[in-house]
Amino acid sequence: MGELGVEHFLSLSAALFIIGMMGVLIRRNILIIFMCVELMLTAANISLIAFGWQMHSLDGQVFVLFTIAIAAAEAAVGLAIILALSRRVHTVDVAEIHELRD
Amino acid sequence: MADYLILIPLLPLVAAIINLLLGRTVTRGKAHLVSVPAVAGSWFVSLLVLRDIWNTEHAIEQKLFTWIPSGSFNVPVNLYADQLTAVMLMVVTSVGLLVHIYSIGYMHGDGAYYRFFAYLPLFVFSMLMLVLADNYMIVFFFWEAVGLCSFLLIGYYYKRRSAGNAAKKAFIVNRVGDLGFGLGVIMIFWTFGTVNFWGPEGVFARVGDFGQTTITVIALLLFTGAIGKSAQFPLHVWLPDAMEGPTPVSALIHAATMVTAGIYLVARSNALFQASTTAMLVVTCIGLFTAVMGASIAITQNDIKRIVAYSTVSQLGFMAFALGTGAWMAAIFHLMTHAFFKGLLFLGCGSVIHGMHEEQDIQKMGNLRKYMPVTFLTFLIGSLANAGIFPLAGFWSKDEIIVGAWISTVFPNFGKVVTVLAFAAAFMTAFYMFRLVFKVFFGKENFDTEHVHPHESPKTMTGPLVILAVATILIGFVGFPPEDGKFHHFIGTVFESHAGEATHAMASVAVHNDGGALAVMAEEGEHGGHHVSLAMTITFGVISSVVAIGGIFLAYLYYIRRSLSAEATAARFNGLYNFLYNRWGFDTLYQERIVAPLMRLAYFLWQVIDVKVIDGTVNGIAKGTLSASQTLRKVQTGVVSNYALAIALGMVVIIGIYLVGFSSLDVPFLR
Amino acid sequence: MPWDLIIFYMLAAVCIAAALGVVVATNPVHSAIFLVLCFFNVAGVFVMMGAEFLAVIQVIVYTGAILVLLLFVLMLVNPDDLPEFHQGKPVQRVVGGLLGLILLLEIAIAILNREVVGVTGTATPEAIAAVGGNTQAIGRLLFSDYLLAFEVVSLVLTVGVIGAIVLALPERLGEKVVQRKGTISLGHARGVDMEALGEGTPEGEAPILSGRGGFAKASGGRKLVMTNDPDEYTGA
Amino acid sequence: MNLDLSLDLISPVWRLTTPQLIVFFLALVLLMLDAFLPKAKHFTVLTAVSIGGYAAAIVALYWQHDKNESTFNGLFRADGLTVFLSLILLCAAILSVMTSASYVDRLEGRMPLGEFYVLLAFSILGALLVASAGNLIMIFVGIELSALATYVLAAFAKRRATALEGAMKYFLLGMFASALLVYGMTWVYGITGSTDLDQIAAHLQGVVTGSESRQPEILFALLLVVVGLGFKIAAVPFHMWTPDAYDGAPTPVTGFMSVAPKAAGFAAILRLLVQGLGPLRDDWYLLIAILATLTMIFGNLVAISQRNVKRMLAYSSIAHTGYMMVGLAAYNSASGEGRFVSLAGDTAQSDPGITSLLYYLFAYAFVNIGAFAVITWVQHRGRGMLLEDFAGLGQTNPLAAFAMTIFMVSLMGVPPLLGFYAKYYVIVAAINADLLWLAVAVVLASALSAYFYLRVVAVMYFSAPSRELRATSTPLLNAGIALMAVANVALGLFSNQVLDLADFWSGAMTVAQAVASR
Repeated sequence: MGELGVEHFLSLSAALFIIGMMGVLIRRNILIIFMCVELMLTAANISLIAFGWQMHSLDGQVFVLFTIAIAAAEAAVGLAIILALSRRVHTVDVAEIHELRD
Repeated sequence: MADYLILIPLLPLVAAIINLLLGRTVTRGKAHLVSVPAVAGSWFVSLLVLRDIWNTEHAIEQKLFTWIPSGSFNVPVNLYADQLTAVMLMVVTSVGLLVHIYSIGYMHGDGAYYRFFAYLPLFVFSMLMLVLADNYMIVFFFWEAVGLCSFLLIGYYYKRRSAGNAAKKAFIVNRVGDLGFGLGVIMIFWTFGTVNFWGPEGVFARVGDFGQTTITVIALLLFTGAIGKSAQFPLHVWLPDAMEGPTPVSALIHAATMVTAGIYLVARSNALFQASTTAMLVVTCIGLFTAVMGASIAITQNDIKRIVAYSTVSQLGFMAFALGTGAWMAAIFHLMTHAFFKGLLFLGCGSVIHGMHEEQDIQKMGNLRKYMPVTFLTFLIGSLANAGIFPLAGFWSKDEIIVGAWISTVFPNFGKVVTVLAFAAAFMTAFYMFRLVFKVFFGKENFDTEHVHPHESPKTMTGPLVILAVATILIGFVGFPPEDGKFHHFIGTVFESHAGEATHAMASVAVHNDGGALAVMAEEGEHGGHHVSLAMTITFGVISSVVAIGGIFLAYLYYIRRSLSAEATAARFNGLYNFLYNRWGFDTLYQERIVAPLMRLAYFLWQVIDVKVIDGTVNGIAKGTLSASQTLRKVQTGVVSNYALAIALGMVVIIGIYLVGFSSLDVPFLR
Repeated sequence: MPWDLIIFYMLAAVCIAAALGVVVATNPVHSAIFLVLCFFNVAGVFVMMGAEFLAVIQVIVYTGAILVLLLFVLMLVNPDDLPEFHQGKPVQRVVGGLLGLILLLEIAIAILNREVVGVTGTATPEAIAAVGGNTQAIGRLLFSDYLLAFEVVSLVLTVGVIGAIVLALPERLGEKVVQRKGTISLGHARGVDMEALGEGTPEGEAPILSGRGGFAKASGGRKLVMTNDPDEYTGA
Repeated sequence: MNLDLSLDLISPVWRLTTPQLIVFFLALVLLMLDAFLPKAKHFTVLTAVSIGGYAAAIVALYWQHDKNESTFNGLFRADGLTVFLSLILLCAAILSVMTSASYVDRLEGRMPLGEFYVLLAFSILGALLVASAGNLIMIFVGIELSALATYVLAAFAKRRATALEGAMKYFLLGMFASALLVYGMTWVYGITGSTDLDQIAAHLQGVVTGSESRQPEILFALLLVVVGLGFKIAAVPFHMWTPDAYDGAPTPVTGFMSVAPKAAGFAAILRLLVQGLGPLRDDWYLLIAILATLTMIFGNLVAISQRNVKRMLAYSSIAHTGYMMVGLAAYNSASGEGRFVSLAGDTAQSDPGITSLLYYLFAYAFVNIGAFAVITWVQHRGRGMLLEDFAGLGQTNPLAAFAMTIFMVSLMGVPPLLGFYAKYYVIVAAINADLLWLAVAVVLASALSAYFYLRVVAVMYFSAPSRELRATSTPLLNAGIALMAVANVALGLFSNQVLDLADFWSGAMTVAQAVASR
């Protein structure tokens, strides 16, 4: 690992991805789960740019642009859902929101 | 050109659907306003078809779509109308239309009026599809469909126990025949690799490519279906019982159309039958036996509809042995004339029953000509036609059948025997028909004149009677002069072309079999059937007239002049009488020898095998399934983290398995 | 050790630490701040790979827009509604952690054994410089090759706006004031605890859903608010 | 794609995108109408415009039907798959409008109809774009457009906590799965260097030929994609959002959700897994087959113990995903015998597996939306959606009960209804592909399903009605139900015609592969 290579970036990406995934699995606050998903998306973005960097291709960067834009749109909708839900059930704890089950 | 062909079956289908769906709410008592125009339209289009075929002498085709396409087995749903089909179309739609009109009056005020007017066009639809189909699979499908409609209509008065039983009997007995037919279709597919009738790859064109045994088996299996549907011995028992249905149904289904499906099937498959003498022999024997047996039973019965029903069985026997002796055209001719006069007779019966307030026993009638003159006159015409009196429809066709048997080249000597027995049956036919007429319309009133006031039926009922009577008088002349009429020229091409195709096949067979008869027949086939001298025609015409008049005269002696006593004769030949009265004991035989043991077996299976073994297993499985279901639903905890966990777990496990199992990885601690 | 490597390790270390902070922080506001920190570092990593434009976007969109939005929602949600962290469910945490580790192993295998590399493109640093830099190059791609996708993303954002308005817009004013009462069977999933319409329980008996507390375990100790009044489900 | 140093803007062939453009303008028109039209006219005008728009798009499909071209630099493909999936989606859209109009307008506290139609149109548009995508980025963007609109639709009854709860679960897990999908696509990009599906296929073909085992990074990319897409189509074990989201959403939306996003998911699978990663077929078919079996059995098994008909149908829709995946697993097997279709000059052999999957999707749209429509119908009349609420429907409302019977029996797969043919073709495809055990699994799972489908029928006909239904006028809904019931019978008979259409795609794909290998 003498030189800065694509593996470095991929490893960073993998680390962030897994931390994000673990956050989704462990945390109970919807908002934090949401943040963790954003973390996972960012991790994917790092990978995309890293691959593009290695292959001298800009497609990855364009892809990232779209990912970010879509993440923004999803944030708007998702937060609206969370807001409306928290008004109704007065909690953002996923462990308490299980009216629909079985 | 022929895109209107679809209209023929479509119109009744639409009517049936409308009445089925909206009957209870919208059409109700006005259901006939939907069905009658639909069938009339269908009749009109059939007329157009007939005209076109008549003019062009070419079959009409309409491709619809392919049903279940998969691999080599695909069933095209195409409509195909040649001369034979055109005749069948006319018969079905004409009689169907008249029966529809008749039913307006007959079924008036019935609680489920709309249901009747839904089933009836549904039946017409199925029957039309049956005759229009161009392959065995579709024929089989609608064969079952007409059976189902018949079942529904026989059991129409489903609250009456006997109606339910009769429907069940018809259904079960027909299953036996259908089983044979179904096997036949499967065997055709095996042998020919197709179920289509026409074309160079079709069944009929390639009959000669296969051995005679195979063809014989196929033909016999097909004929099994015909035995069931056309009420031939030994599966005839359902037809008289089917009279439990409303009378218009009896006229339409159990006299004019559905029961002739078997005859139609054999005629349609004439290429197959012509290639097998054995099959022809079987058809002849069974037809002949049925004709004699049906006529003899009819002599002793007292239920008006039952008599006509056994007459139908007998006449179907006539058609069958005509087919068997190679008199194809005569059979179809008789099919057509019979449809009209037997339809007329049944509708007449219905009129009588209607006028007599649901009385069906002829012992309790008499002198009805005074009360219902129209019914009497038309019924008389029908009876004369059935008896075969010149110049009514029945005369021409029956005469032709008998001549056909006499000159039959299929079995030269046996043909003579057939002719003699056919005369016997014709004699009995005349006798029982006029026994019926004399007992019902002549003599003195045998009913309680105080309470029963017979009346003429409404116009919607007598109208069809009159039309049918006129048709009965006139229809025979399409076959005039005998053997060489317009009808024969028209329909002859159907059998001619196949005869031609079959000829080569048979010629080769004939060499091996040293079968002179076959060769002769094949030669005949090239010229389109029999050639009969005028003298022979006249001779047979005279003989059969004498026979018929003799039968009528005997009936006259018994029931009008009473110079002979029916009771005395019955007492004298007690055994024979009882034998006939009990319908040759078939019903009892079947009940005791087949139904009862089957019931015992079924009871055993039900009590021991089913309840103890199968139910136990099934219940066990069901219980296991339910508890598995109850357990598994708990997986759905409702907590979103758990769901994410499931996804992640699934992902990790799948990736793990793949990396370990399928990758080119050479990491020591993983391998 | 070359400088770029040292810078990378620094950025990566902060990044991972901040990400862990997001996951373990008790207070969600702290989590959000950790996330901002993480994203800033990611932007730095982007710069290292020559994606200057995206680095800027990362900062503006993520930290500028999304996280502000997130913090707004955090503020709007009643602090009492936030669950405390480290409260039960240890199994979930163990399993989650374990899965993470296994996945890490799997990704590591994929990264370290990586042999198949895609075809090399023409976007060498020199080519990009010739166009006028990273931003120029991406712009050109975006408005030529990826025009359709670009247009569609604008629709995605439109849907986001519409959806947010539809969902987050408060309903009629009365709803906030009037204490909600009555539950409803129509449209309700289980329909067990709900009385039928029209012949329902007298109003006094209907459980008054006020704020929180009281209502059994089905809602996790909280009250489930279904509707203002029964009629709003039936359009009466 | 290579970086073009000169700035030359592309000149796309707009005429190829006509149906998609129509839906796009439909959404905009609806948005405008919603804002400027007087409230009283909303129901009639918006509904009419929606149905008209989708119908126009279906008509416009006709001019696309024999094309096999791409435009927008390969981002947009107009081929057999585009046409067939667009047909399914647009039919589903029309049926959804018919079934949901009165529900949205009247029940659950009068939801805003205009926004509902707009979101529906955007969801359909997203799915249409996935169906016509020729690029990873388009697949992702299209899926997200469709999903985003569907999240909002699922939460549309925002006065009801359960609706929001279901939507929240759908949203969170959807994003989670999207992250997995993007990560997978990242790796696909990493190992091929392109986001264009044909180039991906070509590159993979080169890598795959001649090697028995796979590099781990290829497997990794493949499996992440499968997981991400498996979520979208609700395959076990990625299905768990389905029952809750379906249960919570307003009933007509559930009907829509069970068809359109699922079709979009399968479109993405067909584009990405079959077209792009097709060379890896030997790696993924077994996985798909096993997941299909799990999905069928799990869905049907759990559906048995449901008393809520809506939730039962949610589980049943999981099971149907399994049946569809059987068709996918049968893709491109050596022994399969397809039919030859001619397409834009090229004669190609269609793939029975893919054809059966497409046919199933088509059939499923008409059956499932119909089943949910009957539940909607019952809800309009003041009842819930428990089994008991259907009691005695056969006596009180024979037509509705009859329609429901048709849908249940069709879902069960009884001839001669549409559902039977769908299952039949899938089974035939599986047998052709030497996956006999899978065919047996389909049959067993179907047998299992008879229990709960027939229970609905039994309850409708053999239980006494517990309560009078309220009289409500829902002509549009009634027409929709009637339409679907008739279609169930009629389209079954004309299955061959539909199958021919479906064959176009399979044919188109083999053409594409031939081009790629040239």
